[in-house]
Amino acid sequence: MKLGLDPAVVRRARELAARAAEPVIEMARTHTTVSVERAVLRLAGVTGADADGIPWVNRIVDAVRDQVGLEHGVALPFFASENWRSMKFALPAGTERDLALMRAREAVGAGVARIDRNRADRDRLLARHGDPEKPWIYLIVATGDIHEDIPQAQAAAREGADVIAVIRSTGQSLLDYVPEGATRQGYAGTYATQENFRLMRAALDEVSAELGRYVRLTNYASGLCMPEIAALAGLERLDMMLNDCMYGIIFRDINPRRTFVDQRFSRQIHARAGIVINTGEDNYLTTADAIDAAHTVVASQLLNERFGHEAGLADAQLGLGHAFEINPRIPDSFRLELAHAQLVRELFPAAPLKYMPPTKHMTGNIFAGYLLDAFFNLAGVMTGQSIILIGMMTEGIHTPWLSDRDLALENVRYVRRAAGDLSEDFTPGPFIRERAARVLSETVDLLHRVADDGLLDAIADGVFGVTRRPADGGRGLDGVVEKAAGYVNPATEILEAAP
Amino acid sequence: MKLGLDPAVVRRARELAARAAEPVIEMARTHTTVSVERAVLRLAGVTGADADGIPWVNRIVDAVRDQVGLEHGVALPFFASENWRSMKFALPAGTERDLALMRAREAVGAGVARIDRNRADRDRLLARHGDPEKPWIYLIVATGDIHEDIPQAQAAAREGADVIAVIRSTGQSLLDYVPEGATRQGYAGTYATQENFRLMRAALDEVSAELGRYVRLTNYASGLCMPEIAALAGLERLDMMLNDCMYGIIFRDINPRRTFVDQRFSRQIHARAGIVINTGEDNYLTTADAIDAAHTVVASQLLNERFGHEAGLADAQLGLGHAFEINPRIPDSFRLELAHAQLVRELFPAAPLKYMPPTKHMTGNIFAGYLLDAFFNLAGVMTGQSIILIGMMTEGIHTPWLSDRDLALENVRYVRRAAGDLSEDFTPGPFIRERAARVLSETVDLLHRVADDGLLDAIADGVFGVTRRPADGGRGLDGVVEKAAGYVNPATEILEAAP
Amino acid sequence: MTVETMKQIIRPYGDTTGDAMIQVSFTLPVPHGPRAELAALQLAGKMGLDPASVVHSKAMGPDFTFFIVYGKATHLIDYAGIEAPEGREFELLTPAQVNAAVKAGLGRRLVVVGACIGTDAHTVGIDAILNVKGFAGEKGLEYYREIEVHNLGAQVAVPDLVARAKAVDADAVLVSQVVTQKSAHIHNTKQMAAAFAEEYPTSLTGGLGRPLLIVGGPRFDTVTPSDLGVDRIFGKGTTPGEVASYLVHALVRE
Amino acid sequence: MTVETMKQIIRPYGDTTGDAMIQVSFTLPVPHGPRAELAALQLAGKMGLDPASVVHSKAMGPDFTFFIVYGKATHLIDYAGIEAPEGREFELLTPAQVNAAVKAGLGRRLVVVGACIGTDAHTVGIDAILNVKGFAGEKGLEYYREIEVHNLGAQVAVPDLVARAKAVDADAVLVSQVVTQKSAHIHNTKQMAAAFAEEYPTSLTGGLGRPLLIVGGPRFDTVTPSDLGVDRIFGKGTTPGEVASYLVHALVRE
Ligand code: B12
Ligand code: B12
Ligand SMILES: Cc1ncc(COP(=O)(O)O)c(C=O)c1O
Ligand SMILES: Cc1ncc(COP(=O)(O)O)c(C=O)c1O
Repeated sequence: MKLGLDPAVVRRARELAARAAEPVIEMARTHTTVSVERAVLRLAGVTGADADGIPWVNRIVDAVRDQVGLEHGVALPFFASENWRSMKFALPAGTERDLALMRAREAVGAGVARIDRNRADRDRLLARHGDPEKPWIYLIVATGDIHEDIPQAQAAAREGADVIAVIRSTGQSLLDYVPEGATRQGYAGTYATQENFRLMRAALDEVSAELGRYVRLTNYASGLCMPEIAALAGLERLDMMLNDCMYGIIFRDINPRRTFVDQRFSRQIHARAGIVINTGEDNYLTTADAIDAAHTVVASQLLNERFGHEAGLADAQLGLGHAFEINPRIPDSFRLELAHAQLVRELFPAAPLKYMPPTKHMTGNIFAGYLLDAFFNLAGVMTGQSIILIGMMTEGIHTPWLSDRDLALENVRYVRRAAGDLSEDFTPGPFIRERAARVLSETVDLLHRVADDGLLDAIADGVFGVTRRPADGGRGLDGVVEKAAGYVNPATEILEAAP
Repeated sequence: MKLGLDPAVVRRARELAARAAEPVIEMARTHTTVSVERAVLRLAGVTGADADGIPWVNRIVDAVRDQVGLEHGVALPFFASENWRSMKFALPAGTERDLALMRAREAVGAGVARIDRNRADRDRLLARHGDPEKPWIYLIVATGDIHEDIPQAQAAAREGADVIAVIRSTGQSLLDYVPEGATRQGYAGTYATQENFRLMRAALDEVSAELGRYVRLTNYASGLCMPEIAALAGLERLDMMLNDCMYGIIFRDINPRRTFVDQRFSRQIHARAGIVINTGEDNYLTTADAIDAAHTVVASQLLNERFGHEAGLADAQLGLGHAFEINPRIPDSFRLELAHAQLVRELFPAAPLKYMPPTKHMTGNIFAGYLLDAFFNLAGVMTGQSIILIGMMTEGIHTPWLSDRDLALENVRYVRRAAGDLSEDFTPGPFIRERAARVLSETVDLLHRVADDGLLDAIADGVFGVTRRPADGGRGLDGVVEKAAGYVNPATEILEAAP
Repeated sequence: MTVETMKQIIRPYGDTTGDAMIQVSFTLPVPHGPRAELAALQLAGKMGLDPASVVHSKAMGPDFTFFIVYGKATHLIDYAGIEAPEGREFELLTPAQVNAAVKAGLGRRLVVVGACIGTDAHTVGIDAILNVKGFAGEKGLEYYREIEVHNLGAQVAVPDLVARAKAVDADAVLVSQVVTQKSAHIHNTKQMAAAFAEEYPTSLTGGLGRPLLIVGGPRFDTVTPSDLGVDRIFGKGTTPGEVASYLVHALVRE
Repeated sequence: MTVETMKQIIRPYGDTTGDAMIQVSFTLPVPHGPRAELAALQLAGKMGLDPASVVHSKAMGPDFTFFIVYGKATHLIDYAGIEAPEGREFELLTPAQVNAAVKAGLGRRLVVVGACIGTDAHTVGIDAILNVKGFAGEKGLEYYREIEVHNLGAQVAVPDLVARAKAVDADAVLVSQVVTQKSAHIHNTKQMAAAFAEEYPTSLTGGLGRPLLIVGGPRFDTVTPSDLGVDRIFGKGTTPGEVASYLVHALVRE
């Protein structure tokens, strides 16, 4: 604890975050969404798609919604149906209801059991192959073609990556369904599908064994299908997932209510699966200024923490995101970055923080880019970050090439080797300490306002990422349904039961 | 004083250095060399060359040596001669001697007065244009053609260089004469000539006025003509000179006695001219290992300091050299560099230390090179170095291109701007403190041995730069002459008189 | 030195006039080794580097090798033959001048519709042009009293864009494309242009029968407006004032 | 993936097979601006990059501009046609084998003279080959009982080298050249070879009438031994064992 933060101020910040989150949590408890219901079906083992490629889970949920309404959940009508392919559903009652409920619990229980097995498998593989030391090196693969991604991911792992993220195709987050099967046609990323998850996890298991080091796999539980993708991640043993309480609202114009309901359910699954979530505060700094908006990052992290805890995530699963995005032309930019990064480190000592490299101020000058990435790597090791996403010198130009990634890894390897323990010699002076204290106090002020005005209003006001998102705007609101009295969700039942 | 060095050990190191230097100083006092004598003539205003390009000073000294012997100095025979172009010389006696002595003192006095005027001019220009803040950025120009060098030097100054060094043509250090005139035909560097000095200083004066920042000029008072080049530097208002008590011995196989005599005289001139010398310890680490030989650097710095002080140099003129040359594959290499750099900084708090970039471990990988140079720049600012030679990403390939220099300056500018005051947050921990203490104690041990065995024997043993140089080997020994009782050198007289 | 720059024929400059030295890096899909180096030199040779030197090569896994090559370019550049691209084809106006011109010329507000189309969600660029906040110290088009801005935001489908443009009777449609992987920006822009052509079959050109089509983004430097079927491309560093001035030039003064 | 590498025709690889993308940087001696960018693109075009994009350009003073360009190389590399350069033309021997071969084959110690010639003072490379300490874990030639080494050090004039080689009746002369600016290494080596040719006018080749001439240094990759008039070139990373083995191959086994 190098910054000498005032514990009373820190406590106050957490109280305010809890107060701001409370009404939204209440809303999330009392509502469901089409994607939550589809996720329940996926956990219950419903897979595949119709001839047009529309997943059965979508067909079913839409039919239930039309014929029964979703306010009771999809589970009872679905499990009451003798032949769901007929797409005729009704709400069961009496013993029929009891039977359906039993079946539903059994089927979903089997899915959750598979998630539990995956978690145990992960623990076993970690024990066998070894868990890499922190900071973990996190690398992105984004060819759009799962069969090009695989060798690139394996190559990256061999070169030292501890975590592989497969970026999604642009636009997937706005699809209200999860595509099926292995895919080879994404734009600037590869579709997140159950089959792609499976293929990549298998490829990384292979390379983990080869390297004697467990290589983690990450994808995005984000966008309109956040709950379903979380379920698929649990079922296919992904290890981390990008999952934020507000990213979809701000950066994808997804409806706020939809997002808050979806994120709660998805986090309950992540909690059970032992998946580390990665939040998206780094993104704020791509639209807002990294100095002016530093406190919005911290405020959002406290909110993400609160929502995460409420959904059952342990501190060790809270990969809170932040980023090295201060304009490099600003005097003392590096020391300001150290102040921000150290502040986050000290506020969340047990969280596996995810630290993002410069993107906004990366230009076509690849040499300047390589340099800035090196200082990012240095800030990462000096402030003890947990997960370091590796910056690419070509960030301002194109999605990473094979050689960009290789050079980026050489960069981080040098920095870790040469200066890995420099934190031993890092004792923040007054400049850094004062900056950190100031960001913290601005955070408290902001959370105060948010708690008073309500989080939804703050979002509508453009507090986060300088983007205004009214509570009733954006995509997917029509997929939100208030739960009825008899609402049944066997997944939440299991997930909310004492473990 | 962050390392907590033991002052008693530091004192001991200085005592030992003085003891080791003493016999050599005595030798330098009692001997002269052909180049010292030629320097006297240059100070007295003898310029130009014969039809074959042999400088008149060489012709004269050789003739005096043949006809009279050099043990009395060149001044008396020369100023006794009515027409020196006849190249007939004799040792004057009686009133003839008095007359010659008077003329010699007058002529050399005029030369020294010009040096004094230049020093005053420099002070005036520094006051007018402004003296850049430390660390000064030191850049090399090396096209071989003074007329290509000039625009490149001006461009470098405009991009932020505070010091311009014009690298000499390979081989010049072994020439026992200084070429004449403007030259356009060097290999990997441009000849050091009086005219080239003049042209470049004028060009930099021009750009200094344009920039409102005095841009310093550096060259090499090194090699067989060290004293003469020192004189020319004083006469043409160069600001710094590479000048080492042992570099020529180790790296150019110049005879040790010759070097020690020459360096003393050249330093007396530098002292008078207000020129900052730059010593060459960095070079040791190009042949020796930077960790194993760290203490040889410090030992040599203490010797250079002692020799410098004895010759009249103030602390502020002792640009002791050291370098960032630890193998980047070694764990903790950067922290070891910090330990070494901080040690030197604390041992010589008033010296304008010159810190040299990585060269030995620079390869054809220009990205890795750019990265290593950035960490060098960072070590420089973190440990408060005074003069930072800017590393080139293409060090492993070719002499710097225009764009290499430009990119290198962007690199150092970023580091200074982003992390210039990081030393405020740098508090060496046990690892760095222990390493520094260890290097210091090894230095004391080594100086002990050198003081006991004699410096010349230590050099013969390969103590510095792992190169063995016997006291009677190497080039130029035949240019060393023991002074006779009536030896006269009007330059030393003036320079050694109380200022 | 400026005489230098008037020379007809130029070559790259390493550290001496005429040395023609340049740097290249690339990956070849072959295992590291002497044969790979020969392949790299063959490529360098075909690129006209002679002599060329592989200064760095590194295996990236068993099947790829990364190279850094330095060499002398044998090509000459005919600098005299390169015309300075005509600057802007239009005059730069202040916001007041733009407003006055629109008022005088159109007698109503000029209507623009902006969007990131396709799956592109990079709105920072289009927002820089449209939002009041603006870019590089200039206010965006929303700030102009005589311009009516409809900013549809990110990931707008082409049919939605066309419909909206029709609905508000747009004078100009401003589209941003930042993602270029697999030439997404080109495909999306062409698709957009085709949709407008279909929707306004009798139009002559932008402003004559259909809205003016403007596209912008950082990596359109390999194509021309006619390649894409649009009226104008704006690249890196565009400011709102330039766009407003162009709108006046294309829609009002003509 | 290894099927990949057997392909006949290959192209550079950015992030997809066949994308042929490469990176280039260079300086042009022209002022920064749009005209300079066109000149850069002209050069890229002549190098066969199509399309090419200037991703960075920066004024370096009033008369120069630095560029970074990315583009698609239109050239194909005939990888099948590139023969793996024959490895070493000689067998690698251990020091003991070398000693035995010299003893048996010559019946006396093999004499080598080494030097950095011209004004070159970079002795680290030749010392790595000659000094006992050696290089990369291998001992240098001084360590070989049956090799007699005369290391003349730095900045040796060619006439001195020739004289010394004659005086000690050298079997081989080992010369190092590290400075390459203005092709110093090439000039110096040729001059050296010419001097030996003159001194031994009736010699047939290295070992037959004159000492074997060996040159080494990090940047001889653009020339062949016959270009220089020497018998063998050794490049970056050469180890003493390779040189000793070659000496046996060329002087003893033949
Ligand atoms: C900010 C950013 C984001 C933000 C976007 C937030 C937002 N609301 O816009 C977030 C974090 C959400 C994001 C996400 C992604 N991004 Co992004 N992102 C960037 C980044 C860092 C900066 C882009 C930017 O804002 N530039 C500043 C603006 C002002 O510049 P500009 O867009 O060029 O606009 C100017 C001109 O071009 C022109 N202009 C632009 N549009 C228009 C339109 C008109 C009509 C006119 C007249 C002028 C005009 O005027 C503007 C002002 O001068 C770049 C990397 C970089 N350093 O460039 C990557 C980058 C653009 N992203 C990229 C990618 C791939 C993605 C992702 C797919 C995956 C990822 N890497 O995270 C996702 C998904 C996005 C999607 N679906 O489209 C790639 C694109 C690669 C390529 N060439 O195809 C880049 C280059 C990064 C990289 N190297 O991989 N990203
Ligand atoms: C060490 C060094 C010095 C030391 C030399 C000390 C010494 N006693 O050798 C000092 C500090 C004195 C020095 C001075 C200068 N140097 Co210097 N120096 C270097 C440096 C950093 C490393 C060279 C080295 O030792 N490599 C390690 C050895 C083991 O590798 P090697 O020489 O390639 O040798 C191997 C093979 O090539 C081969 N080999 C080599 N010779 C031979 C001979 C035979 C017979 C055989 C079989 C094999 C063989 O086997 C060796 C082992 O594998 C390089 C930069 C770099 N990173 O490469 C610059 C570099 C070589 N120097 C350079 C220059 C210009 C100079 C100076 C002129 C100016 C300056 N920049 O300081 C001066 C003057 C030198 C002179 N008169 O020659 C330039 C040359 C540029 C060019 N391509 O023309 C370089 C590339 C730096 C640069 N980018 O400017 N230098
Ligand atoms: C939380 C989160 N979700 C998702 C994404 C990726 O964007 P998309 O929604 O287009 O997949 C990011 C990108 O950084 C993110 O931080
Ligand atoms: C003290 C000193 N003199 C001279 C030189 C340059 O070498 P040369 O003697 O070849 O000019 C150096 C190089 O670093 C040096 O440190």
